[in-house]
Amino acid sequence: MAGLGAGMAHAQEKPKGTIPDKPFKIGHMTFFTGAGAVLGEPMYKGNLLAADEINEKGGLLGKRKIEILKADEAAGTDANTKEMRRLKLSEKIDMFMGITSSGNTPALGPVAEELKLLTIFVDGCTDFLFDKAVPNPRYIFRITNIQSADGSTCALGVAMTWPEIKKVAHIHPDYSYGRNCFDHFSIVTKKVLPKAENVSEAWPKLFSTDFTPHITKTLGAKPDLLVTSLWGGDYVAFYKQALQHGLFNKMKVATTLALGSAPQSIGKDHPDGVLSGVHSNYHFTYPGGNRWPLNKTFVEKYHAKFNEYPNFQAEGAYTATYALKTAVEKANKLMGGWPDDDAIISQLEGMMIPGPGGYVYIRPDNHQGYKDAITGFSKQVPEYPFPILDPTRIITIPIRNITAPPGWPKGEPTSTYTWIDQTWPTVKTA
Amino acid sequence: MSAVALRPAATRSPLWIVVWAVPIAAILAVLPWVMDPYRTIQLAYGLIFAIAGLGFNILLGYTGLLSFGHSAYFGVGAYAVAFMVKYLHVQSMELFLIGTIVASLLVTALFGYVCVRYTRIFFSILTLALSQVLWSLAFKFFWVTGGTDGLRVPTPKLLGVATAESEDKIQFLSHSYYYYVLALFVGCVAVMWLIVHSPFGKALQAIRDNETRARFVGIRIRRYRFVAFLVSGVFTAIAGALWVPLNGLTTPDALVWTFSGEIVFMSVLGGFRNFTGPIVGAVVYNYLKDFAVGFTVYWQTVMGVVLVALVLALPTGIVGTAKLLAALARRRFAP
Amino acid sequence: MDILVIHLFNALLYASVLFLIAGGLSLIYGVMRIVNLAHGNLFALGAFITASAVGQWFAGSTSVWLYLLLPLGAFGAAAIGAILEPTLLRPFYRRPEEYQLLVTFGILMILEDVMRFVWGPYPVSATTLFQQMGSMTVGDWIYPRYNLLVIAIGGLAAIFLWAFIYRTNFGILLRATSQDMRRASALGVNVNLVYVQAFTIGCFMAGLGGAIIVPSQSAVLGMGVDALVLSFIVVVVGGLGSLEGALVGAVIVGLLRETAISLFPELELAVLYLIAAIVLLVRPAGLFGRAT
Amino acid sequence: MSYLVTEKLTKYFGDTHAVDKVDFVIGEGEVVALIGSNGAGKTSLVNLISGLLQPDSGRIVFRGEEITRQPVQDRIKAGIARSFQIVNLFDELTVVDNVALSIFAREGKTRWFFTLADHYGAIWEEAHDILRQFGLDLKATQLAGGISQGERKLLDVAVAYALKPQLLFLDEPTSGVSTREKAPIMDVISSIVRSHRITAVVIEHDMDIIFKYSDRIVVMHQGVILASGSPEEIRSNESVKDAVFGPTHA
Repeated sequence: MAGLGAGMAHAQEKPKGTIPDKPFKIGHMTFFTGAGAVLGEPMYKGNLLAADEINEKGGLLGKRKIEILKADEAAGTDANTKEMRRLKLSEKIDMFMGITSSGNTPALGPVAEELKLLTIFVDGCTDFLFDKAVPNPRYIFRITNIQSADGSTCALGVAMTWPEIKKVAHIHPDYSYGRNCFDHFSIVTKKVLPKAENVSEAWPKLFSTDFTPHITKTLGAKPDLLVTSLWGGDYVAFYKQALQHGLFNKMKVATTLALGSAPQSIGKDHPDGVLSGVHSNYHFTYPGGNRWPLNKTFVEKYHAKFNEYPNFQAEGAYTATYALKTAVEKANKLMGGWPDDDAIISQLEGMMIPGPGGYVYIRPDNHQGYKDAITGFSKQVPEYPFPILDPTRIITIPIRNITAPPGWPKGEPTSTYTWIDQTWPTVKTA
Repeated sequence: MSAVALRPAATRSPLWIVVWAVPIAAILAVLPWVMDPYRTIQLAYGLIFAIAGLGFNILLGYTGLLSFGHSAYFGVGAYAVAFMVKYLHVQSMELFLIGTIVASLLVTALFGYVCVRYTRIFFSILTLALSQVLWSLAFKFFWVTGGTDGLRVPTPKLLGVATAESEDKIQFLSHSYYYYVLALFVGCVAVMWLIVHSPFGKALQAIRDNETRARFVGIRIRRYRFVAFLVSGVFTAIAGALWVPLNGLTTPDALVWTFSGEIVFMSVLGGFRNFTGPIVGAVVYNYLKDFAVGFTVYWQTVMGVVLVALVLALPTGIVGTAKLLAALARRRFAP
Repeated sequence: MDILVIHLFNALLYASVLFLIAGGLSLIYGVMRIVNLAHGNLFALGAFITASAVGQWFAGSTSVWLYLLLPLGAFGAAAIGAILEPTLLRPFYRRPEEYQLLVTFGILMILEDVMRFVWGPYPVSATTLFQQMGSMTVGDWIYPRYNLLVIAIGGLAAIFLWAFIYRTNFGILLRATSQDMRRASALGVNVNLVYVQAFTIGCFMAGLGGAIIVPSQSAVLGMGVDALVLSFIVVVVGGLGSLEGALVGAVIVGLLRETAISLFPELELAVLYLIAAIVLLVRPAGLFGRAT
Repeated sequence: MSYLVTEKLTKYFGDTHAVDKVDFVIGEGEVVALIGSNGAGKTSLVNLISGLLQPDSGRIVFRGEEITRQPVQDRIKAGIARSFQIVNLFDELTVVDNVALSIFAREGKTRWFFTLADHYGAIWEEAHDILRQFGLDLKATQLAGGISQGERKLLDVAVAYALKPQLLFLDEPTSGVSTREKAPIMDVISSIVRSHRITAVVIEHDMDIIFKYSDRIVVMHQGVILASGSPEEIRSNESVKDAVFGPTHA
């Protein structure tokens, strides 16, 4: 009984009541084409792996096999809205999962509510979704940490390791994720490193490939630290160019999503000691070894099936699929027969489920998944042809320390931002 | 522009229009009760893009100017509605439309004044560059436009009637909102029909066929192109305004130049040398793209192949080819 | 002060790649009066082909011969161009311009998926070429030597092309066809042959742009569409249909982008489009173009 | 009082002096033939007067009013119209549409947005009447692009004529047409011009047509007016023969 099922003791009990053996159809939308595919494709693979594991044991409640319908998020917000409606109204899917871009969840969230379509967003992590677009969600959930966690985790990581930082330079992709990281890094730094000041900013276009001007500008400002939320192909191009400009020898570097998007696309030439964020969610090497068997088996099975290592999207989709399975089983235990959406939703709300990356708690009020934010330092190791998080210096931050509590009023730019601004004390330094 | 020879346009007696237009309008009116909600909403998208296609085609089909930047005016419509919701807390659809018309008049006047001095490839590239300027502004000033998060547009009030909270949005979209769109669609078709068959419309076609001669019968080329540009921009913006409630969110996606490419694709698919071409093209395009996106991850290849095959084999588009076939049939079976 | 030298190198680096893409687009328009919307994809294909040659097939090897693989992408793009032109573009030469734009828009969509299908979603890089040349010091800054190689190739390509167009008899054929296609064919010029050769050279240039820049960056899906819009801006600024225009346009855009990034970071996204719009208002044909 | 006067009208294209300080006078009701070898500046002169080209220097006065820098629309309102050597027609509009457009433009009705063009009965009647005069009424609903070269030449003149001009410039109305058809075309044009007392300037190469239809002949050579006079005077003028037919003429 490998896989997540081992963790759930009561899974083997016989389901109560009659279960239709109609396949359980999941509509999975993520970037399959375009530059976002580097982040999007693994999400589908995580969902597929979990579905296959569940189907090997007969499917949900041992009867309903999971069937996944793919849809390409790169078709644009307009086409995605129509596609979600098509999946629900004409393909009659039972559940919707996916979404990578933070531009799409605010669009699809309300549509899912209109369609009364049970949805677990894996990413599209903008705070805007539950802050403004769908303030009191009924049918939609989101499993990975919200965007604001990235900026805050990175800032706290910097404060813990390099408290003497004075001059900070920034390079962020010019779209909502980049802005969010910049805002939250700045507000947390204002509180924990009051003497640090921003000396240089650069806002390259998302998915650009030439960063030499941004590197030259950063070097010119002679900062102590560079903070960047570049990810995927952007980060790969950036660090290779930065190496040739000797940037890493002249300043510390802190990132929010360097190793998170495609672990195997970072080369052996990547320097050690870079604060490498994983979207404050998951890196496949942590929790390592058999300290957390779920992760060990997940990584082995994922690597066996897809010949690559899972990123945070893969872990998110995998965990989301098992969250569904757990909710269905719990609801069935209570009421028997196949649970309707409301029953599944009531089970998902407040659920505490162990995923490969650790416990995920789904807050009942805003349906947002919370798990401890992690970050760490890049380290080249013989076992892998690419850098991993240095197992000896992993930083984990309890999520409740860096997220606005339930009931905190909606704020600009995010409620977490105003919460930090108003409630966090400013650290007195000598 | 005149390499595509055309049958002489039959003189449009009003009776001839009634014979065609009324039954189609009747069918469109009945559909929501016959089709399932999803198909009806899909058709609503088609009708909205038909309005945009009509707007686009008064420039290409009738004035001979290919704009590769019509996403700008579509986006102006969408963002006008979004800003009215955000800053003026407007709810009524009628106010949205009025605001859109005013906003689009301003933008098209500014862009039009600049663009109509050029023709052919310079016109296309300039319109593309200007639409990208709007896209980058919508992208950059995120504290105003919401950047990639976009701006929310809740369900509007139609004719002052607020939709009851309980009423299911899908029912709303596939019935009352569909009829609202249908009414505007019929209105826009009628208005555009009038414009295109007015002396002004004839003058535009003269400019399309031979700019020098049009000048030498006393037509002020630049002024007429400017007015055609205004009409085109306003129609496309109206489509943008009607499009937003269907999505519920305005994002910079609607401003990217590849979106303009889709508007061009629709008109060519239908046949831009015919009045009804862009209408048929828009509806067919909608179903085609929805099918492609639903069918495979490589939806871009499906669309690309259809476009290349279309331009190679059926340059006059669906309507154009239908007319040629009808003419051939009539000639073969004529006594 | 020496930081300005670095900024200048960066501008020239960007300009030399832009020149190759925009020059190819301009050459094709100059001779054949068509604007190829799929031109950016040939740039991307050049990048992917060279990256997979250096980064994947010969991964791990660090021999100097690898540099010979550099132009592989250019030949690949040229081959694809030589196939595309006679099959999909030739039927449109006597047709109105709208149809040429549309068929190339269709080709753009197809090529985007082809690259996704062949190379998959992950970036392909060929950094061995970039790293092997190491860096040099300029004042107290470090600058990669490879970038200077790219600038040199860009400059050489400009000189070679200029000589090729204005000093060889094939160049005369090219210019004759570009001035008046009908008269040239009346004088016995095999216009179809000149067209396919001009188109292939244009694609070779775009492919070369992709090939020489991929070692310092990486081949990413969607880079083609960005390159197309950038080459439009260069061609708008410099003037459609002339190589001098493409060269000057590329240098101007390179310098402006560099300045915008260092002085007005917020404007980076919008500044290029604004410049293109302004130039088009003042001089529709661009600085060197011929307003046909 | 002279109908149209040009004073020192000049237009240079680089070092070729297309029109070189030309003084050109036309009386009311005259039919003048403008002849000269290719490149003599005939078409350039007409282009300057009709507004297609801007002169480098000199003045153009039409019925006492200076029109040197006036835009084309105002010259048309003043009563100047022209046809084109290479036919310029609205190829994808019908023959009757082509003529009707001139009438709509003349009446200032092309501005109307919300009325159907078909509702202007009077204009369509006038258009059909003009087509009858030019013998084109049978082809009324044909596309202008679909009729013969001879018919297109006639239609080109008809479109200019429909503007009800006082002064009509005809740029080689019979060029590109078989010699058999030249006379019938000129008969039609000449009868209409004469019957409505329209002043006309005809650029022509064919000597029989020139001598048969024009009141006066003006000969141009390398941008200057070489001679002007009645057909008989010009026929006997030696220098004209050298210039027009070349010195070795037997």
